[in-house]
Amino acid sequence: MSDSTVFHIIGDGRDKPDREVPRELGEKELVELWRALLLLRTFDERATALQRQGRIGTYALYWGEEATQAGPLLACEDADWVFPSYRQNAIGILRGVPAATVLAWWRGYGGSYGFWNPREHRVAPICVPIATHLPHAVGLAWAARIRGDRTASLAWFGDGATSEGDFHEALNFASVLKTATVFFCVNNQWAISTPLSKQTATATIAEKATAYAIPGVRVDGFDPVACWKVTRDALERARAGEGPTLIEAYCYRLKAHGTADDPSLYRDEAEVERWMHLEPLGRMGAWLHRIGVLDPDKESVMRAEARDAIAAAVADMEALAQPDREILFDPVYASGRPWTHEEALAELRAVARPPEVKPLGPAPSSGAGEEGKTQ
Amino acid sequence: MSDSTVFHIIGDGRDKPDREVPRELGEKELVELWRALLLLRTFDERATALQRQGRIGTYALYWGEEATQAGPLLACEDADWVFPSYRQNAIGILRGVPAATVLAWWRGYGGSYGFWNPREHRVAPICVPIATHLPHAVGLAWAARIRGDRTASLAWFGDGATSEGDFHEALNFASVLKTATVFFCVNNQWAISTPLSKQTATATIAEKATAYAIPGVRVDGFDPVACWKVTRDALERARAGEGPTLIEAYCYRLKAHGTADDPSLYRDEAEVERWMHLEPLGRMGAWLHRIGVLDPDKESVMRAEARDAIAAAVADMEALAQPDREILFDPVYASGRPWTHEEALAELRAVARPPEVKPLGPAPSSGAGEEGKTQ
Amino acid sequence: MVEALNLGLRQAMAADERVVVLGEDVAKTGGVFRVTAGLLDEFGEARVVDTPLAEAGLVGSAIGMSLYGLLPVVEIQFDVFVYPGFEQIVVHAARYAWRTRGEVPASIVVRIPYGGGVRAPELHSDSPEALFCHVPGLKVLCPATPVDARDMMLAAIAHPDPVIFMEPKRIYRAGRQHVDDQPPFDPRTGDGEAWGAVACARTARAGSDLALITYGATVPLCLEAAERLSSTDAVEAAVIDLRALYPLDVEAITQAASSCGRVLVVHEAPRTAGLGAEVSSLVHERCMLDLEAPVGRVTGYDVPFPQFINEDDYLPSVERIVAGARRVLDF
Amino acid sequence: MVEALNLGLRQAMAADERVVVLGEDVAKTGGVFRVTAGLLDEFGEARVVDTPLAEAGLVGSAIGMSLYGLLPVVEIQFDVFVYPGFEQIVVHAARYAWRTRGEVPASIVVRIPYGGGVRAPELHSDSPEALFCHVPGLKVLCPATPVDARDMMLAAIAHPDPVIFMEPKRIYRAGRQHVDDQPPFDPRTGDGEAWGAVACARTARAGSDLALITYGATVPLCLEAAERLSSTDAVEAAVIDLRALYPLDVEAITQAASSCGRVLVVHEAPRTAGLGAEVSSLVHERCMLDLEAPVGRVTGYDVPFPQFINEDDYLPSVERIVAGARRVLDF
Ligand SMILES: Cc1ncc(C[n+]2csc(CCOP(=O)(O)OP(=O)(O)O)c2C)c(N)n1
Ligand SMILES: Cc1ncc(C[n+]2csc(CCOP(=O)(O)OP(=O)(O)O)c2C)c(N)n1
Ligand SMILES: [Mg+2]
Ligand SMILES: [Mg+2]
Repeated sequence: MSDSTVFHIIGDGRDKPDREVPRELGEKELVELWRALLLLRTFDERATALQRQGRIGTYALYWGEEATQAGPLLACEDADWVFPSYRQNAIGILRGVPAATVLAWWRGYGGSYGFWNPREHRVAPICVPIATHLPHAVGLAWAARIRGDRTASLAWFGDGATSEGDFHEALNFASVLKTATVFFCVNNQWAISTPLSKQTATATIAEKATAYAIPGVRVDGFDPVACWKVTRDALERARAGEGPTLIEAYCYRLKAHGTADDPSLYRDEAEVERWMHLEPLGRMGAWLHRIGVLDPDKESVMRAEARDAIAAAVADMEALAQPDREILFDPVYASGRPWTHEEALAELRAVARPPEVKPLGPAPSSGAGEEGKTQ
Repeated sequence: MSDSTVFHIIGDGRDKPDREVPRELGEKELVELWRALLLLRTFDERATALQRQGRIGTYALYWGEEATQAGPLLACEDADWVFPSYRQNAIGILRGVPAATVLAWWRGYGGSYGFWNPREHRVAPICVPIATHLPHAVGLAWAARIRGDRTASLAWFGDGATSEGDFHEALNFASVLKTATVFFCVNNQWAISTPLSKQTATATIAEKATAYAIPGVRVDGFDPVACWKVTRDALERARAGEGPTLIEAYCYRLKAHGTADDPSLYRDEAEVERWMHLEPLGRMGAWLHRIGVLDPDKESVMRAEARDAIAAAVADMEALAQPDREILFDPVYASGRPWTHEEALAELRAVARPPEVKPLGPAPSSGAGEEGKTQ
Repeated sequence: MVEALNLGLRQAMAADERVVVLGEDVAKTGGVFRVTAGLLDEFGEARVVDTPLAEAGLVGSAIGMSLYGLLPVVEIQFDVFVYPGFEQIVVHAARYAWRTRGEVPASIVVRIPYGGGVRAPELHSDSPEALFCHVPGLKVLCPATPVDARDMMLAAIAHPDPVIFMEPKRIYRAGRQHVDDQPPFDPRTGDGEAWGAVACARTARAGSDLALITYGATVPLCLEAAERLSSTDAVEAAVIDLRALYPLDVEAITQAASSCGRVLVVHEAPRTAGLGAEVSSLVHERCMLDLEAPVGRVTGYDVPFPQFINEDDYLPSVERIVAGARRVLDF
Repeated sequence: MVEALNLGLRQAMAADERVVVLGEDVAKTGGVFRVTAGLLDEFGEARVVDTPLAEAGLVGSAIGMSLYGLLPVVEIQFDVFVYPGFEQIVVHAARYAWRTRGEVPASIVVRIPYGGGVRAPELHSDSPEALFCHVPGLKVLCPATPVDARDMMLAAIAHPDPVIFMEPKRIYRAGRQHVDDQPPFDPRTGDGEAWGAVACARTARAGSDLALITYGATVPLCLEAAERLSSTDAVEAAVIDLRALYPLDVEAITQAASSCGRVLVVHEAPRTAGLGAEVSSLVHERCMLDLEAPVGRVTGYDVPFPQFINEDDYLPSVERIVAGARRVLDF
């Protein structure tokens, strides 16, 4: 598990010692970072519970990957754009996207209920088709360069995503055009049931950077401070016009792929246990206590704040009425409804509305149920 | 031009000395190799002339790249499959595909006139969409492994092809599954008007092999013997179950991209001159004379044989009648014609046949002419 | 239907060792829908393979395998994820026979669990079948019952041409039906016969007043709508399950249209340039004089498949089908 | 037409610095068809870029650029080569507005030189337009004259939604026509107005006996066929140039159909599930009672585009159009 090529700062209480904290991170920043972890964790646990209760649909949990999300996000400038996959589905809440909006997305809401305006938050919509958002991150940073702005872009994706052609095309474009893009790969060593060894012949993801003559960096994906640091360095490099960086956040998927997934079918839960102690919230929390930045009172206050924030979001989500069915047509085109939509609306209005959809599980006519849903 | 990382055997008469000939290559094999070069060269020059005379359509010449074709092909066992791109369009003639069939393809003939049965020659159809044939080569070798055969596969592609997602997906599949596949990249440093520097940020193509944990080999693409040798080594490795190899044949595109292309629009012909002396036919010929394997008489006999063979092929091609128009439907489906084809045939037969198509240039109604054709 | 598909795969693999199964998560877990469950244990990891996550590589390798003589069955995990492999299907699989004088078709089956109605997250519910029907060189099948699912799977694998096998995930677990253990024909040799038996339309319900022409997940809905029309409107609607989407069973379509004089086509995919348009055109071209009303279409709307809380507003429902039928009947 | 397209691009780039041109070989050489010739010199290498050889990366980066507020125009070198970028177009470009509450559409133009008739090598002659018309979220345009080519280019670039711009390469250099130097509207603000002016059908020839409905490269052929019918059959055929393939101009289509009573749809793409099927369905659904014959279709056959020595056997010809028209007239 320990690997000298993997950069870390927070010790693991075993063979990894604590390392020096980056200058730029004062107490305030460290607390903010932990607050972000806490918020993401609280969201994830709540969302997972909501799914079990049938109050949202299939959910892609990220429990244990918070460091790979909060670290890079806080390392970005506010003007930088981030491109999440389904796994970073809640990243927007660190950029002002209402948590209720993200929950609504999982509850099956679209339009202004489940989507946001990316320009408002510099957060792209959650990307479901693997690796297909990477070229978007490249194009955005490329455009910023054309406009003479210092804006950079960051895209998250998994180890499995590195097998897709879009991963390759995006990194190649970025390296040739020297776009200010950070490719942040969360190597949790699993793509649903497919282990890293069946995904790539390389020992690491970072070494794939060689194919693009860009730096490949390995970082402890359970260490939020280390994730912050390598991302900040990559962004500085990018802004200096030196081009993109591929970051491999080495970690392990501690939970199921999604609520529809049963890992016992394909992996040994004992292996999971070997990684569990690295879980970032506890790890950074203990460290913050160690270095005297956090104390029990402060922690419980922060935990309460996070709980309340997410509880309020859940309430907001549940307060949402089922969207009017005409939402189907609004807005497919920014330029307004073509006649095909007007006609469709007439057909739609001519029949009574079907009974309200409950997020829980399968549709009446269906049997597909919870399994058979990835993200 | 000279680069120590680029493997060569035949000296260039300047800074590259002659190196020792591989054991496996006796006089007979060397003569066979040169004969193959000569046949390919003769075909290419003849085809280019035919296009100028309007006797075939747009043609993708490969003048100067014969070493990257004959070398690897002769390094293969007869049972190995090869997957050419349009650039290796005539490779089949070294495997028993009639040269007239290849010429007919360029003349716009399909069916049994312009295509062949790949299983008969272990030569896949000419692939036009860049890099899309690479996964086929992987699947073929994979299938051979499943069947317990020692059959390997070899695919040719260009430097530009390395930017496509299919290149990446194919190399990744091959490396994970350890298929017996040789990826032979002809780095002629141009993709139509796009120079290598705008295609990739790496200095070489070979180093991209790192992303798949497979060997990347650089070879002098103007040296047929060196191309033979590195391919043979890669094939042995592949058969031993050690997986694929990426070979970069470093050379230079000495002619236009195709007969529709005008390089003066984008490159300095002076640069071309600097590479011209490496042209493989002359280079290997001089070397064979140097080492006493070839003499003027033998050479002129061989040249005459090649000329006659291609002349006969041209005659065969020109003897071809325009295929019956019903060839359109034969055979789209191996299982026979669906009713849609029967009905289409009725419509087709109901009108007089349009005037015969002459390969030369544009259709009457068109003006697109020769330009605007790649392969 | 999942069990029936699984049975078809098992019977094909048992009968012919050239059959291999490839896809993302098909081996160890047996696929996210469990269609390939148990195959790994029964046939081993050489023939049932979890591949890297790349659809072009997946379909492309299958084409290469078929070149060598294997019969690969590829699973696309969900409809939308077929698009990265689209080029390999429409350029290569569709044209291999044509580019090899008909001697070396790409004998692959591409399984695509498709469509909505299962409360899936965004981008898991497309119905892309019409795209494949527009591309010459492909065959497209779509079962609506467990028995057809098994028989079609066997037929598709035995068939020499590339088959796009659309699996309506909404009825994956609906409509239980006994599927007997004996394959209906010898999977190794059954091609023509087997194909003929399933690559044709099926009359799912007889009727003489109106023909409901559909396929896949909307077949049960049309049957329900037909019952409703029978009881409330005293109209007997025939329900034609197309089963083969390319080539379409034009005889069955025109026969039903001519005998009923009124036709409604139903599918889940968007309307414009969907299969409904093709069926409608075929009927008008051939049966104009027998028609008492223009062919109607009840389809998905021309919008992206919605988030699931609104999917029932998008999907053709029994109500929409009945309403569409009445428009045709009242013309 | 090439010069007109080039003029449209130049005028759009001069008027709005957000407009950028990306593609394979578009800058230094000005594209294999020279549509982008001179743009590099005039607007510099930041705005006119030769990209690496990868269509998904190309279309995908353009989408990212539009997110940031640029207006990218992407060139696909030839029809068949759009397929590797298909996923980016149908999943992302088509759905960006929908996934961002309509606030951030993918404002890109994807130029696709398409179709046959230019004696091109294998796999350079597809007509994929129907595939894009079946995907909600895209707009599809296709000019048939130089003036339309210029005006549509300006309109497409000004339009907020993603536009698939089909360029009929067969008439790239045919049908010379004067295109005046003044843009017909202010390229920066002309959206609605400009769009309305070109995203509607055009009556290329008036006639009352039969409506020939077509687009792109088959427009001149239909005009020729109409002249032939006029002189030999004393039949006056209207020729409707659709120009907008999605959304179709249903008023113009139904108006022509109702007034003529007979309709023939003509296109080069394969027949099944092509645009002809959609036009035919629309006409029958709306004008059944005005029709004296079923709508006819003269299209490419359901086969891969042939090698060029046989392409004239495949392509709709004046003869085939006239024959098809007579079938409709003699019904
Ligand atoms: C193009 C595409 N193919 C298949 C899928 C189905 N799918 C969803 S998640 C997943 C595994 C992704 O693994 P990885 O990239 O490692 O990300 P992780 O889930 O581990 O975060 C797959 C195959 C998809 N979403 N998109
Ligand atoms: C998918 C695809 N995109 C674009 C093209 C058009 N095209 C034909 S050849 C070519 C350049 C290929 O360069 P390279 O891979 O270096 O091979 P070379 O021509 O130098 O042998 C391009 C862009 C194509 N054939 N296929
Ligand atoms: Mg993973
Ligand atoms: Mg090249």
